[in-house]
Amino acid sequence: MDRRQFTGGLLAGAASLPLGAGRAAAQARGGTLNVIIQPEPPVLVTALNQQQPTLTLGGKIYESLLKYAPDLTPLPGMAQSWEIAPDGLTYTFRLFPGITFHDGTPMTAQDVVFSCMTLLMETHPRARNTFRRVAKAEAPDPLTVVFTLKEPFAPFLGSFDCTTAPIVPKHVYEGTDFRKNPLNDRAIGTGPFKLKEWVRGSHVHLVRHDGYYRKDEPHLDEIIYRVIPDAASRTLALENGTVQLAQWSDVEFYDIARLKARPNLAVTTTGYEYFAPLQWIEMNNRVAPMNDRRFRQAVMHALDREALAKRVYFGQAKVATGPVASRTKFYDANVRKYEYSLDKAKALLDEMGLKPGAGGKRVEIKFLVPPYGESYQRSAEFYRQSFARVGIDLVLEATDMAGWASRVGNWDYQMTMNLLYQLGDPALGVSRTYVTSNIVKGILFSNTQGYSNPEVDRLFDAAASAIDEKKRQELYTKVQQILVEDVPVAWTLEIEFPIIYDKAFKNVVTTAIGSHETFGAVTKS
Amino acid sequence: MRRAAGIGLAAGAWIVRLVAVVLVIATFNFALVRAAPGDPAQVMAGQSGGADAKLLADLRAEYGLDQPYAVQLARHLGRVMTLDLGTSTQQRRPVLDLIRERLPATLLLTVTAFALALLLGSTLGVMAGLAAGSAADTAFTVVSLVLYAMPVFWLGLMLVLVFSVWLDWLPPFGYGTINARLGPWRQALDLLTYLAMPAASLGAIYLAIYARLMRAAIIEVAQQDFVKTARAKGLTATQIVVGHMLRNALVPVVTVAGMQAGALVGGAVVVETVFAWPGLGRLTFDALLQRDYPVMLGVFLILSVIVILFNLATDLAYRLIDPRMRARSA
Amino acid sequence: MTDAKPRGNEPRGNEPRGNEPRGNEPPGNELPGTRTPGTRTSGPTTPGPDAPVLAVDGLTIALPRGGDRPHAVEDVSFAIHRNEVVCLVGESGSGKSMIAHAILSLLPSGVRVAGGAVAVNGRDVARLRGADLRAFRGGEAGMIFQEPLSSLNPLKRVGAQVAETIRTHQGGLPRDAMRRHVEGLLAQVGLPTPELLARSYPFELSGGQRQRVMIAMAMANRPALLVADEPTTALDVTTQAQILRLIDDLRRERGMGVLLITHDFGVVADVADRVVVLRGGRVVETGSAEAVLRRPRDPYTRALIDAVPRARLRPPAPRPEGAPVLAVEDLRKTFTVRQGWFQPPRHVVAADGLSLSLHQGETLAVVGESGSGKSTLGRMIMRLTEPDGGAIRLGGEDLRSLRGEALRQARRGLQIVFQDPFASLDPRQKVGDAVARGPMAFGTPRREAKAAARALLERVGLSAAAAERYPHEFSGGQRQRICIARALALRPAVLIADEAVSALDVSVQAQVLALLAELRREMRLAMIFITHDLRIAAEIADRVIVLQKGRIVEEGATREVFSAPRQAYTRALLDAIPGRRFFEDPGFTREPVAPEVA
Amino acid sequence: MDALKAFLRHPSGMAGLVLILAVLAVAACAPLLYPESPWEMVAMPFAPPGEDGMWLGADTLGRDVAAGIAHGARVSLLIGVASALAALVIGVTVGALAGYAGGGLDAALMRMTELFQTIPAFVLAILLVATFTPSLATIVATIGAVSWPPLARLTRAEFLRLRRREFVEAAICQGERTARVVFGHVLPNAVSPILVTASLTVASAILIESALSFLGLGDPNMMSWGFMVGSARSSIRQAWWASVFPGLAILLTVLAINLFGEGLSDVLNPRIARRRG
Repeated sequence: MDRRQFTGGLLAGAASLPLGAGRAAAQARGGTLNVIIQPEPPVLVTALNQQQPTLTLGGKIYESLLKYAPDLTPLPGMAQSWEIAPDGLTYTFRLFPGITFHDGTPMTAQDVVFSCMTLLMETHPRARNTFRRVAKAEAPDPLTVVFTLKEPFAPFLGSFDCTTAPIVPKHVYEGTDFRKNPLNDRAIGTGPFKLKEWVRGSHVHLVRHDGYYRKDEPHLDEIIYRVIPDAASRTLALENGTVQLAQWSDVEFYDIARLKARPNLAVTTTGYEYFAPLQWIEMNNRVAPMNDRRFRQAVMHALDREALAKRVYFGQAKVATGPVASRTKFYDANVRKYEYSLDKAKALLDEMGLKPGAGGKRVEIKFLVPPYGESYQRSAEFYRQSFARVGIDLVLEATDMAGWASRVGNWDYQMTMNLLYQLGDPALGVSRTYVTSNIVKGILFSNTQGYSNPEVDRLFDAAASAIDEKKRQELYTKVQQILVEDVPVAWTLEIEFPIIYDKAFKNVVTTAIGSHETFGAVTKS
Repeated sequence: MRRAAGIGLAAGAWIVRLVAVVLVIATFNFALVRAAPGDPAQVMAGQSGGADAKLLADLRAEYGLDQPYAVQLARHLGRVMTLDLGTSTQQRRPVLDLIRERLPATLLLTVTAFALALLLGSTLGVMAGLAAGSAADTAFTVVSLVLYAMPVFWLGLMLVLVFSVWLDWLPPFGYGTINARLGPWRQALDLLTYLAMPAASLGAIYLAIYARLMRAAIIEVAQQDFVKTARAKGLTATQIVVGHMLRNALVPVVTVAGMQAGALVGGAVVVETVFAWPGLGRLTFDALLQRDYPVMLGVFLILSVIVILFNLATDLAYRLIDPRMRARSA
Repeated sequence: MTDAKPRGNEPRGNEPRGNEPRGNEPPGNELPGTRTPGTRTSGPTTPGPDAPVLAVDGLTIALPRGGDRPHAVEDVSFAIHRNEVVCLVGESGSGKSMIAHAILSLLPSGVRVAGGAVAVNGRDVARLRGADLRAFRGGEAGMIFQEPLSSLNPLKRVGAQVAETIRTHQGGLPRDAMRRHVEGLLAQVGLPTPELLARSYPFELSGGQRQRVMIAMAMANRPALLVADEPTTALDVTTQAQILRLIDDLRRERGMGVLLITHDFGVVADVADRVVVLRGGRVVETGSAEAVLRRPRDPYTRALIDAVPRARLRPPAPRPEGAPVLAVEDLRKTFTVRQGWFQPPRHVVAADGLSLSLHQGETLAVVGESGSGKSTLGRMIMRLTEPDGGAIRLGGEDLRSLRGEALRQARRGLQIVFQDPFASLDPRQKVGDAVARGPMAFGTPRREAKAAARALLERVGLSAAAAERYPHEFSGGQRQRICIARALALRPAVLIADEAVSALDVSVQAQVLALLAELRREMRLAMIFITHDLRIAAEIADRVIVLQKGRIVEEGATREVFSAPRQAYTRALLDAIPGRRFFEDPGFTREPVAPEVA
Repeated sequence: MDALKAFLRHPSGMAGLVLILAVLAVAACAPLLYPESPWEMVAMPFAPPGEDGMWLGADTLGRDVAAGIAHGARVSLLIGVASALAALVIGVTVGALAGYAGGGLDAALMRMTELFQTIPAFVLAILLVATFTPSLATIVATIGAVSWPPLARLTRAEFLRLRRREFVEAAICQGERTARVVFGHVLPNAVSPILVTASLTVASAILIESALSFLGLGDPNMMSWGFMVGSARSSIRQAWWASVFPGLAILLTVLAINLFGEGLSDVLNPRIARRRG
């Protein structure tokens, strides 16, 4: 696909979308949507905090310039159109007219420049990774924003979803301490819903933003996010209709089948394409025996990942083939396969001289269990039983979030597990885990296992700055093959989180960010 | 006059005690929490889905985590004394606000459970004590022993299983139907349906304790000389029980009730977790997992203060019941 | 805190909780030469001109099964007429209190009347039910108990407790009228400032005041019969005299019948018109007070009367020459009771410059009422309580300056016997070990110490086999003998006996006193005998010190102090000794029964 | 001997003893009954009782609930007894020092004890375990650290009471050395109430451990009852058996120990009213 065609196609898409939404509005207007939110977000300002619940909830309040279709092609958000200069360095966005913040102030290009270049650079690491590549950002008129990059960065256009680049009011934040701004409590954005009331520990009540720029949107009158810390209670709430929408890990995996069977509920696994969460066993490559590639390969063979997907995730997962998730751009399935084979695992371990001792035990490894909920705990228990069969004894170490973050961040662990988002493009969500330049002590979700391969570094660099899609695919295929051979981490599953909603609601999942979306188009019949 | 002065002095003693305990606990909490492995900045950064050195440095500076411990402690104590419990590192709001939001739920839960246990337990205990040795008394003893041995969280789960899952009578979780537009009475009733199971599971064990205590106290009081005096005076059984035995039997119950306050508050943490009750217990647990230092310090402090206040309440009740205590001071 | 009063519950141990082991100690098992008493010594009480207020006829009370005897009392008969005081006398376990309780139908559960009848004003009490029974209790018959503190509801104002009695029987009165009525009653029982007292709680009153309130309550409805169960046992001797006088006055004034339960023949001598002597649940003798006391027919009664300590004043032994074994100089002690964080602490002076000296072979009695500081004095000499100032010289060495090992060594010369025989022995230690332990602590080989212990046990009147038994197998008197053996095992120069016989029945008391006197002579012991009972002091001591509020009010040879007290306080104490006039003056007779009040 | 005979005649105490012996037997036989690890996934997830050879059913990963209960008995008893011992050591030391030494030391120790009683014990336990990461050692130490105050107060009260008892004073007057007075006279006479309280402490330690495990603060390598209830809690609708049976096991064990302890109390010291705090 040629670049001009690419952009043009997008423009065509941009023109059609508001019309479709308008038709839906004619059908129904009004209604209340009750949604599970778990855990309770600490703040609602997505620019300041990027935990999943914050994004889910804040996505209704804060909007960005673009949205992304399930295949990750950009769609108009607050920008009705955009242009990329042929050199791949200049991006120009044209905003819809008549956008206002919840406090009534008009939103202009100045707010976009301030948000991206000042506030997010300060508060949002993921956004910082993108906008640090910007040489200058300008607002030639209130409806035009121009970004000029220092060098080409292919995924730049993939960074304007409401979770990465939420637009905040400049007049509220400029010159203040962003994190301590008293108006953070009011959560002033431009999204279709605005904050009415937040009863901590209980619920967050959003109501329609009447000055929303898209005609007839939002359709719903209000959205209520309810904090329900207990998993069984959350499922019950969906079943008895107390809530009509749940996402991510709100519902335990084993409950999903039962919910699917209910005629009034729809269960989908779409809407996670942008994140495409990929789970792996992280092995500290600095520590013996995990510094030996054969050991890591043995781990891949020792694990019955199909069974893991079935027993722990109840089918809501699919076996991962390598570092790039199947729903992410530039995925290539043509890599070495690690089938479940205890013999192969044992052979590899024998080969590296790790012989079984008394009771068949070859080695004892401490596994740091991430304190993020049951499926992690169950997975760890599953790993322990699996590895025991080939003589690898896992000793589980319990810890709290702080302990886990600090020990993994500071490389003070032997083995753990992790779940990372792909963020739509390998340059954004994949390379960070494997490139040498991202071995940074103290930083979580970096190359914490300490894998280093100059060839891999080179390939990732080249792919990030290449403009041509084909060229990028070539480079990423190569890097996937090398990584799968090296097994820096043992990829286990692509987790297929569900979005479960009451069928009375339409247009719930329309984009690659699923339930993080603004919900302006959601209707109740 | 003398009595008023006595109460004033007692109140003064209580305030001094409160302040002393608060200071010591604040120091203790501080030391303990800092002894923990894990850097709060790491967690905050880690939860943002990505982190870099700048973010960490910013967070450390923002929360004073880069200062020496002594400075942090001095600041902490100074702030505690001015009721400034700091700002949550996770929620970025004053800890006092967080606590104020959650306090009513916890107080509602603990006070209801406590009152229920005390009233119901005492009543049952009196009845059992007066009927000591009867079949009903034996049944009472068995039930109270079982309740006493029941893990709080499991009792809660069993209640949910029976009353929510199987019978579908009561809501399994929550703190009132959200957004239901109800009149004040209906609203109270609504809240009551949510309160019923948490309060029951928290109160059950104390109900058992108080009932057993009351039973023992009644049996003991019944053997005392003044009861014989009352009989010798020609009083009726009711007059003797109500006019003489009850108040005397309450003394040990109230004493123990005061000592149980700490356990009650601790139990609330578990119960709030089981029933998604938005109180201090849940706040504690969440803060703990996230190493939200200011919240942890604040909540522990407040929980301890609640315990002291419970103690104060029982102490006052004790004084009300027993004139001998009134003569002394705290 | 400062001074242990003879514990009221020791002599009481008997009654309604009759299943306490020590209460059932076979009575008089240490009484030499006792024999089974004859059954009834007198027939049913002589009927008076009018029907008796109380008629107990053939009363048998059954104890719960499994006790050491089937009946608390068997076949007991006596009667009380208007304006008559009958004393029911007996030692622990005689069942006297059970009878009192049976009269008001207040027997503890499990204990029941198995035969005979109790009639009050001709009505059979056992037949009374419900409202009739309640109208009878507190209406026709009032009762007061031994422990006035525990007999009053601690959480209710005394006025309210008295008012309750009136309301129950006479119906409600207007608030003011009731208040006046109650205050009037309190005034009648001799309480000062009744309006203030009515608003007080029992704990705010003294022991005597409490007992007066109990009496006011019992008298509130003008009962025909007053049952008083050991009403003065827990009180000081002067208070006891006052309470007895009050009961007697009220009796005279109202012409009611009084049943007074007591273990003290002194009390009997002071107030009784007629006496019923109980032993092991059976009546051994009844008769007029004069007759029973002067001419007891039953040997048991006689033994009991003989055992009553009385001032058989011996001529004073010449004061020994030479240096005293023990010299106490200017001992001071103030107890500080912290009352709270902000209230000033209360100070109790227990010793205010006490000095005394003791020679070999000499016995010094320290007497005083509760709170006088007499026990603290003993404890300070033993270095169990640290004095604030002064010196304690034992054989010239100041004990107060000793610490650690030196003090331990010095302790051999000084031993003590405590009041409570049940608390004084380690329940987990064999008696022989208890006696041998002291010498062993000072290096005597085990075998030798044990042999000595056996010999000592025999000397104090127990068998050598006792060494291998545990304390709970012994009676109170026997235990006190063991304690004496233990104290003497170290061959001390000075023995302190702190109320050592106060918890024992009279007959046992007399034997233990006799033993102590013997041992003192034999071992040339210097002895300090601390007691509240002046009769005992008179009987055993060469010299007496009278203490009041930590001060020595009078000191001198026993004979002089008793026959010619110089201080008013001493005189008051002596006057209050129950039965003193009766026992010391063979010609003394009580005034005849007062003519009945119309 | 008398105490033993009396205990044999104490119906509820004997019931407790029999139950305890049963739990002990299960714990001892666990490796024989279920030689495989209780973590082994041997059945279909959520196999109901009776099916798939699981007579108490299977949990979310298909682990045998019965095997978990059997192996969990070892953990619960081990932690219960070890924690109670820890509490006993701390409590008796503190209480004995305070009670026998008296004065300033007593005051200081008692203030400390009061402080520990003011902090809600379970909250403190959560804090301690979370702070020092859950493992067998930290859990035992923590439960010991929050359970000792009642034992200290009891020991102190007993020591105070006994120190004033005449037989102890007599021993002092007889010239016995302090150590001998304490260990020969005071401690033996204080043992029975302390023993009773310690046995009840085992029960409360089991409850605290189960609550900690329930909240996910247990040792992740040990199959404990609280952990089983906690991990089965969210699937209570699918598999009630996975949370009901382990909870029942806790209930019965705690009940048994309480019955035993109270029986012991009745037999050893009828004097002490059954007041628990």
